[in-house]
Parts: sequence; structure tokens; C-alpha cells
Amino acid sequence: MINQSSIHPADLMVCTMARLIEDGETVFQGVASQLPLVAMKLAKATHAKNATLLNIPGGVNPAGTVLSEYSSAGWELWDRSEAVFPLEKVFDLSMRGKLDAAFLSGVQFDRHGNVNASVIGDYHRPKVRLPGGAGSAVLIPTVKKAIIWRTKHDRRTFVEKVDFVTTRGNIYKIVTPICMFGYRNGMLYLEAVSPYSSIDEVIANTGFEIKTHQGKPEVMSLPTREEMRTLRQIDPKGIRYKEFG
Amino acid sequence: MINQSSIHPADLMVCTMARLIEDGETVFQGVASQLPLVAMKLAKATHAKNATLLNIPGGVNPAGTVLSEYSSAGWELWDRSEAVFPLEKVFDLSMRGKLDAAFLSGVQFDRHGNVNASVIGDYHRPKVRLPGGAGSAVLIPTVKKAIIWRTKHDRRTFVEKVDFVTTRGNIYKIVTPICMFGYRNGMLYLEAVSPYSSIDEVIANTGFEIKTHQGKPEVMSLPTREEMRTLRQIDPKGIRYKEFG
Amino acid sequence: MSKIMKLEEGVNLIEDGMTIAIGGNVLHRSPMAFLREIVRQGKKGLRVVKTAGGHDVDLLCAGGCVSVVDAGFISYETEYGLASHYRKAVQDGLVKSNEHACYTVISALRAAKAGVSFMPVKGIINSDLVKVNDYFKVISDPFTGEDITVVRAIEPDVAIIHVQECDEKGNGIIRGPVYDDELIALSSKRIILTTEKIINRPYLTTSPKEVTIPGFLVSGVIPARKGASPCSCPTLYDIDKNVLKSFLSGTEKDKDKTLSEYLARYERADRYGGRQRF
Amino acid sequence: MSKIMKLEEGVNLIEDGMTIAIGGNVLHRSPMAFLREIVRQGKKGLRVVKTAGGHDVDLLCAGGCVSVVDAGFISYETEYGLASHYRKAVQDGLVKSNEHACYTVISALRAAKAGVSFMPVKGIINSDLVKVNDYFKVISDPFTGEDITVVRAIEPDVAIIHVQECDEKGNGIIRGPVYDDELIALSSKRIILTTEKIINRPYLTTSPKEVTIPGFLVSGVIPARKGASPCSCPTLYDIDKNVLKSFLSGTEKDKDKTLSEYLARYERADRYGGRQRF
Repeated sequence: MINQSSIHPADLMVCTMARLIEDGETVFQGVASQLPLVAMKLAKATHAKNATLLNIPGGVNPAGTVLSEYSSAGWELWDRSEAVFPLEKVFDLSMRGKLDAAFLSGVQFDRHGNVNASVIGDYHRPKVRLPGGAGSAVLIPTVKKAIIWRTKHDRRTFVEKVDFVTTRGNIYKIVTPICMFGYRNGMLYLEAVSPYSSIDEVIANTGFEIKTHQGKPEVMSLPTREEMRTLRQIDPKGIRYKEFG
Repeated sequence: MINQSSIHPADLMVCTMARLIEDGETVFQGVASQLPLVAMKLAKATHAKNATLLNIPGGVNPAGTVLSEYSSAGWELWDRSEAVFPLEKVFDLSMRGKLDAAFLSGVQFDRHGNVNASVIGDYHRPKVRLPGGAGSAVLIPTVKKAIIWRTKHDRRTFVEKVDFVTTRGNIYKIVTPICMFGYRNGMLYLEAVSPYSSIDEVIANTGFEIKTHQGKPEVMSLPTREEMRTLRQIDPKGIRYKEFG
Repeated sequence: MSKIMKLEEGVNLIEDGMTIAIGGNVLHRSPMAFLREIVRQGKKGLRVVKTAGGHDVDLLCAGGCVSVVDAGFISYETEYGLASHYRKAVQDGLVKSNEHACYTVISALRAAKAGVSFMPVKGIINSDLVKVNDYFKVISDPFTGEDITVVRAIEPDVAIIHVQECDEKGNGIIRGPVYDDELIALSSKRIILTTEKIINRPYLTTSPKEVTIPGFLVSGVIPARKGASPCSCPTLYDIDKNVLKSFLSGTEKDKDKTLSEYLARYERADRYGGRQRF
Repeated sequence: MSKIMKLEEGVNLIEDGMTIAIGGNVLHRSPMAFLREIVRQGKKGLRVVKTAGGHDVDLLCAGGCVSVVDAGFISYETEYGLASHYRKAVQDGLVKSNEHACYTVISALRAAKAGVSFMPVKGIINSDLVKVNDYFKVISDPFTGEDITVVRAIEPDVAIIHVQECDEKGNGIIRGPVYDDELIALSSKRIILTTEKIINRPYLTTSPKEVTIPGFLVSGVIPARKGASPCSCPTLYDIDKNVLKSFLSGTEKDKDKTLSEYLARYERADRYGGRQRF
């Protein structure tokens, strides 16, 4: 077995996210998305060799090996690609129901699967103006698998009621450093917990009541030795740790 | 002066059409449009050097010198162009009110400026199914100058009432082998007559009553020596005569 | 991984009654080899979508494969005259002509591409095509209150596009004019490419911009050398005048003979010609 | 014939209150030299349109030039954090944030490109953005009867796009990702290009496909070497980390000093740098 002490939460998240992609799927990653970028490359290098990776600049399956440290929307994701399929067309594809998976984020989530990426406080006179949901408000409702990741798991992120509904519903999974939520019948439920965490820790850091589906949540699988080796090849500079500050 | 006996009606039409283009204008020519194709090249080679020529394949100001004998929508109108601006975008440009002129045709016209390119007889069970108006039904209403050319001038073409209204109104000029119509206050009027024809011949071959605007129609100017010389360079094979069968 | 298939296999994917969108424009880069095989296999009731068609739509009408044509223009342009099989089929009530402006075909495809059921279109409101066809409606513009025409989305079941070069994954390169082929690809449920040449594309030396049709959306790649003939294929060959003339010269009486001779003439090349390079 | 102009002349074309669309995406190929000159000239009340902006929109907000931002996302991405000038301006009520999904910006531009006042958009109906903003409406789909959201057209007065190469007629070549730049060009009333390099393009040797922005639609061409810096310009240079860091490190107190130092640092290069090659 792999030495568990070496597993950073980013590694666990990235591997969990990668495994949500099945072989042959068409998957999109947007702006400020270092973890999805690495997860998608990992999936394609391991179990999903026939996946199609899409991004904002429009590179289809970019073959470059150098990843940007500061952007997930740059030239290196376009260069040495199979074809060009830019953001406009990715959106269209999702609208038509032909995008299999997309990685998206937000700043607040509640038990109903409401996502806020817009404001803290009132929409028109916000206490905090957030960057905005980018593609979320159209992709989450239309993509087959809306995979949300968030590197912070606290009561300011998982709240009783979001300040604003940037979009709602149709969530596939939410991956955090300590757990993974699923979504059924319009409600989030705790599907799996990190082996380094516990249900109690999840409860303590979540602002809404934790539900499970069919008994106890699973334990998230640790990265395999092969996944870790591949990860280090794909992301030698560790851009996957950037979001953890 | 140029020897008048050498002027074919196609030459007169092409020169008349070319002169309707002003310098700096953006002009489109579509399918089955040999006369407009030559007229646009003539305008750009003479008085409208800064015109922008557009076409279906998307070549902006194609610099090639060989014209197709059978098509006005082929590769040679794309090759050696300044940029690519294909049909879709030409339409969009016209919709936005930014296309200066377009050459269009039809099979029947009436005094109200109704244009039929669709059917002879009933629309749903036609006696004759015509090719269709191509761009006419959206371009004639939206382009600044809708220039119509028709190499047949007879009572089956210029009719009391068109069988079907493919589009109506906003005509700039109609050029035929024997005359040019203008359009004012929703009515066609006889603006100019070929020096080889007469008002009487126009009346005899037109199915609706001929009106003039402010007295007698003008006499269409013959091609100049320079225009004829340029025409022979642009169109040495005489594709401008094709429509005359 | 390879999506390469035989012509017959590709045409097997076309079911009677399907809506097919055809690449190219008038007499240029039409996927003729594929369309001939549609006729050979006796497909029926197809709905054909194209902005401006010519020999392609005329052939399918000659073969009795078509029930509806959605197009802005169907003709061989000036030199070779009118599409007589299409005309006659419409006049005889065998084919329904859904006349569009070329742009309303484009708008209908754009709607499908964006997953919506309609697209607003300017200009067409002046046309009686709006009155006599149920795929146009006039609505009140939600922002200005003015009347505006909307056209109903057309989502073809299959787009059939002929390209000059393609890799085995379906990344298709169109040389010269693209016409509306990128749009029909992105608005159709499936895409089938016929290609003059199968290329082995090294990612590291080719600009991704050269690829017109992204392979991940493509269902099948069919080698088809001279697959657009007797239409033209830019950079490779011009139209085959003699074939077009003989196809068009058939009188009403020997129509079937003209068609079967035409199909027979190409059969070997269509089915095996493209494969000789494997 | 030549459309080449000085930076100051180009920025003179921008009037207070205009709607401007900015090319590039987040920290890539933004027309920064042009935007800096907008700040230097003290333009006011601009409405800024972009799918995903970063330093560009933040700078204009820092300069007090902006009254409205229509965008899906404004941030420096993860590494350089949030767009603090933009945020603060919105929070203080100085700038109105018209939040979109990036796609509804695209749809609004597509509407303008096609000369219509609205565009139907799927998916966004689930968002409360539709409830709180008047540029979205929900209508009954004319063909299906279902509820569908429409977004109001955005027709920018000027699109400002930075390209790697351009000829004097305005035929602009973008190397690497085009982002939404072709769309903003085709939906705006005027187009101004800033360019790393003026090229003399021989028609006979260049493929017309390489041209991203057709010159006949372009109003002005401004030589601007390093005109995207401190943002990146694909194929030529990456971001200037030090400049971004020092711009972002300014505290609230020395905000004005940080901004004027930033502007001064680039002034000579912005105004004269690109011209040295004439």
C-alpha cells in the first residue's frame, strides 16, 4: 500500500474527481479550475483513455505537458490539440444534452443543491461581489454530470440557505477535502467520507443537516500507487495544491 | 466613341450594374450570379477600388483571375482572398444593416416590387417549382441597396401580379437587357431605357402599366472604352453571356 | 478507436424517414459517393436539409429517396440548368418543398446547435413563405414589442460531409470553402464524414485550427476517393462535365436507365476506390 | 486605405458612456495598452462586456472608467486572487454588475450579430439571475409552449481586440486561442485592433483562413508591441508576474499611487513602442 501520510487532500480530491469520469466521456473544465484540469488529465492517462477533454481556449485533448501555474484557460490548453472546440461550442454542446461531464464550482451550497457564485448579501447591493458563476448557471442544469468541487469545507460554504441562487439542481457530485456529496430527489446526501476525516467532522463543518442514503456513507478510496505516479508526471509543479493556498 | 454594334446586352447590363456600386461599399453576390460576379469585379477594377466584394464561399476580395464557367459559388472565389467571410456572416451583416449592396434575382416581378422566386401556380401544388429565392427573402428587405438583375424582359417576368410573394419591397433597382427600373413609394418606375430599345418596347414587354418619375426616363449610358477593355480582361471567356443562353 | 468504415456500413446507419443534412454547396464538395449508395440501398422518405443544393438533392429525388426538402435554393446554377428530378417530384406531389431563405435554414440549424426550438430572424417577415409554412411563426418581440419572425429548429439526424483529409478518429480537414458544413456538423445528432484521404495526423506539427470537424463528434469515417464527383472538390478536382451532362440529358422516358447507368458507372469506385490505400 | 492610427487617436474614438467589448480571456491577450490609455484619458461611464475578465476589467474599475459590467466571471483566477477594484466598485455601488452566465453574454452578442433583439437560451431558467435582472425574460416557446428564457441583445459600440499580427487594412491574425473575439468583432458597431506587429500580407501566399478578423469591418489598427502585457500574449510572451503582483499589492490607502505608477511605467511603451517599426 501507498504511504498514507503522503496523501494531500488535493491528491485525494483530484483522484476522486478523476474517477467520476468514465471512459469515452466528453468532459469540460473552465476558468480557475486547477483541480479539474489535473483530474481530467489523470483520468485520460489512466482509466478513461478515450475521454475527450475540453476547455475554454478550445483545445480538444491538448497534448502539451506543461501546465500553467496561474491559469486553466491559457494557450497551453490549445496548443498541440486534436482540434479546436472553443467555449461557445462547448456551451452549445451542453445545451443540446451532449456534454457528459463538467467541473464547476461555487461559493455557497445548501441542502437543496442551490449554488451561489454571485454575491454575499443582497444581489443589487452586495456585501461581497463574488467573481460570478462563469458557466455554472447554464452548464449545471444542462450537462449530464455536473461535478462540483470546493477546496473549502466549512459552515460558510455549506450553508442552511444560500444568499443567492446562481443555479439550482441537477448536481451529480460535490467533492470537498473531507467528503463527497451525492444528490437525489432534490437533496444533497453524504455519499462518502475521506479516510482522514469522519462523519462527525463533516457534520461539524456543514451548515445544514447531513443526510445519508441507504445507511452509512462509503469511505473515499485513497489514490493508488499508479494514480500518484501519474499525478506526479502530469503535474510535477503541483498546481493542484494552488487552491489550498 | 466605342463601336456600338459590338455592345452585347450583357455588356450593357454588367456596366450598368457595376455603376450602381459606389466606392467603399460592401457588396454581395450569390449563387447562379455570373453577371453580378463580373459587375462587381468591374466596379472594383474601375471606380470602386475600395469596395469589399463578398460571396458564398466566403472569399473577401478574391484576387484570382480565372472565373468559373458554371458556378458563382466555387473555390476560385475563396482562394487568394484577403480574409474569409462566408455566407452565414454575410447574412448576419445584412441583418444588422451593414451590407451596402447585394445582387439578387427572381422569376416574376410586379409593379409593387413583389418578387417571386418560388413557384408558378399554387405554392403547395405548384405548376412549376422554381429553384427558390436563396438569400432574397432575407437580403432584399435588409440590405441597403437590393439590386435585381434579370436577363429576360417579357410579360411572363414582369407581370400584373406575381404568383407568390417570396419577398416584397425595398428594391433599389431592377436591371434588364432593355431598361432599368427604380422603386419609389412602393412602386416600380421606369428610370432608364437602353439606347438600343425604346419606351414602347419596354411597354410592349411588361405586364404592368409603365410609370415614370419626373418626366421621361433616361437613356442608359453605354459602356466606356475603358469599361469594355477591363471587362475583356476580367472575363475573357465571356461568362457574362451565359445567362443569355 | 478507429472510426473508419465501409461505405455500405455508413449508409446502413441511415434509416428511412431520417432527416439528413448534406455538406457542400450547389455543385461543390457534395458527398456524392454516399448519396449514390443511399440510392442503391433504396432508402425512402428522407428529409433533406441544405442551404443551396444541386446535383445532390436532384439525385436523391431521382432515386425516389426523398419526401421533404428544406432548402433555400435547388438548382445546378446557370450552366446546367434546373434540377429537373427535384422539380418534377415536387410538382407531382411526391416531395414536399419546405422553401426557406438560405439564412432561415442557417437559423434553424443554429437553433438546434444551441439546443433551443426556435431562432428569431429578421427580414423574412416580408415573405409569404411565413404565411404558407408552419415552420415560421410571427411573435411579439419580448423586448421591443415589435413583430418578429421565428423559425423552428431543424436538428438533422445525420450530417453527411465530404472532406479532403481526415484522421481515423474523425478529425476532418476541409480545404477551401467550408460553406455551412461546420454548422450542420454541430447541429446534427450524428456526423458521417467521407474523405478523399485518410491521414495520420501528428499532433505536434499540425495546427489544431486546420481541423474543421472535430473528431470526437464524428460517428463514421468513410474513405471515398473522388467521393464528391461529378461535383467539384476544391484543391483536387473540378466537376465532371460529361457525367453531369449525360445525367441531365436523360429524357423522361429513359429516366430509370439513365439513373442506373449513372449509379453503375460509379459503383466500383464508390465502394472500393477509397479503400485501396489501406 | 491604411487604417493605422496612434493609440491616442484610437482611444479618442471611445466616448464616455459607450459599451465596449474586450477581447481575450481572463489574463490572456487582453488589449491592455488600449485600456491603460482609456484610464489615462479619464473616460467615464463605460459599459464593459466580456465573458470572463480579469486584470482588464479590474484596471478600468480602478481607473473609475466603468459604470456597468456585463460578464460571467471577473477574477484573476486562483493564483492572483480576486479582482479587488471591481469588487469594491460594485460593493460601493459605483459599478453595476450585470451578472451573466458566460454563455448568456455569448447569446446576447449572437443576437446583436444577427440583428435581432433577443436570443433564446436553455438552462439559465434555473437561475435567480433571471428574476433580478431585466435583461432576461421568460416567454412561452412559440413552438413547444414551454417556458424558455430569452436574453436581450448586447451590441457593443466598440470591440477592442489585441492580435499578434495585422495588415494595414485591418485583417487581423490571432495566434492560439481566439476565445470570443470573432463573436465580439461581428456583434459590435466598430472594431479597433491593437497589434504586436504590422504585416504586409501577400494575398498569393497566405491562406485567407488565417485571418481571424476581416479587415473590411475594422475601423482602426494600432501598433502595440507588448500591448497585452502584463497579461499573456500566446506565442509571444507570458504574464508579467511582478507587475501583476505590485498592482495587486497596493493597499486601499495608496491605491491612487499604485495606479499612477502602473500607468506611468507603461506610458512610453504604450504610446511609442509599437510605432518604432514604421
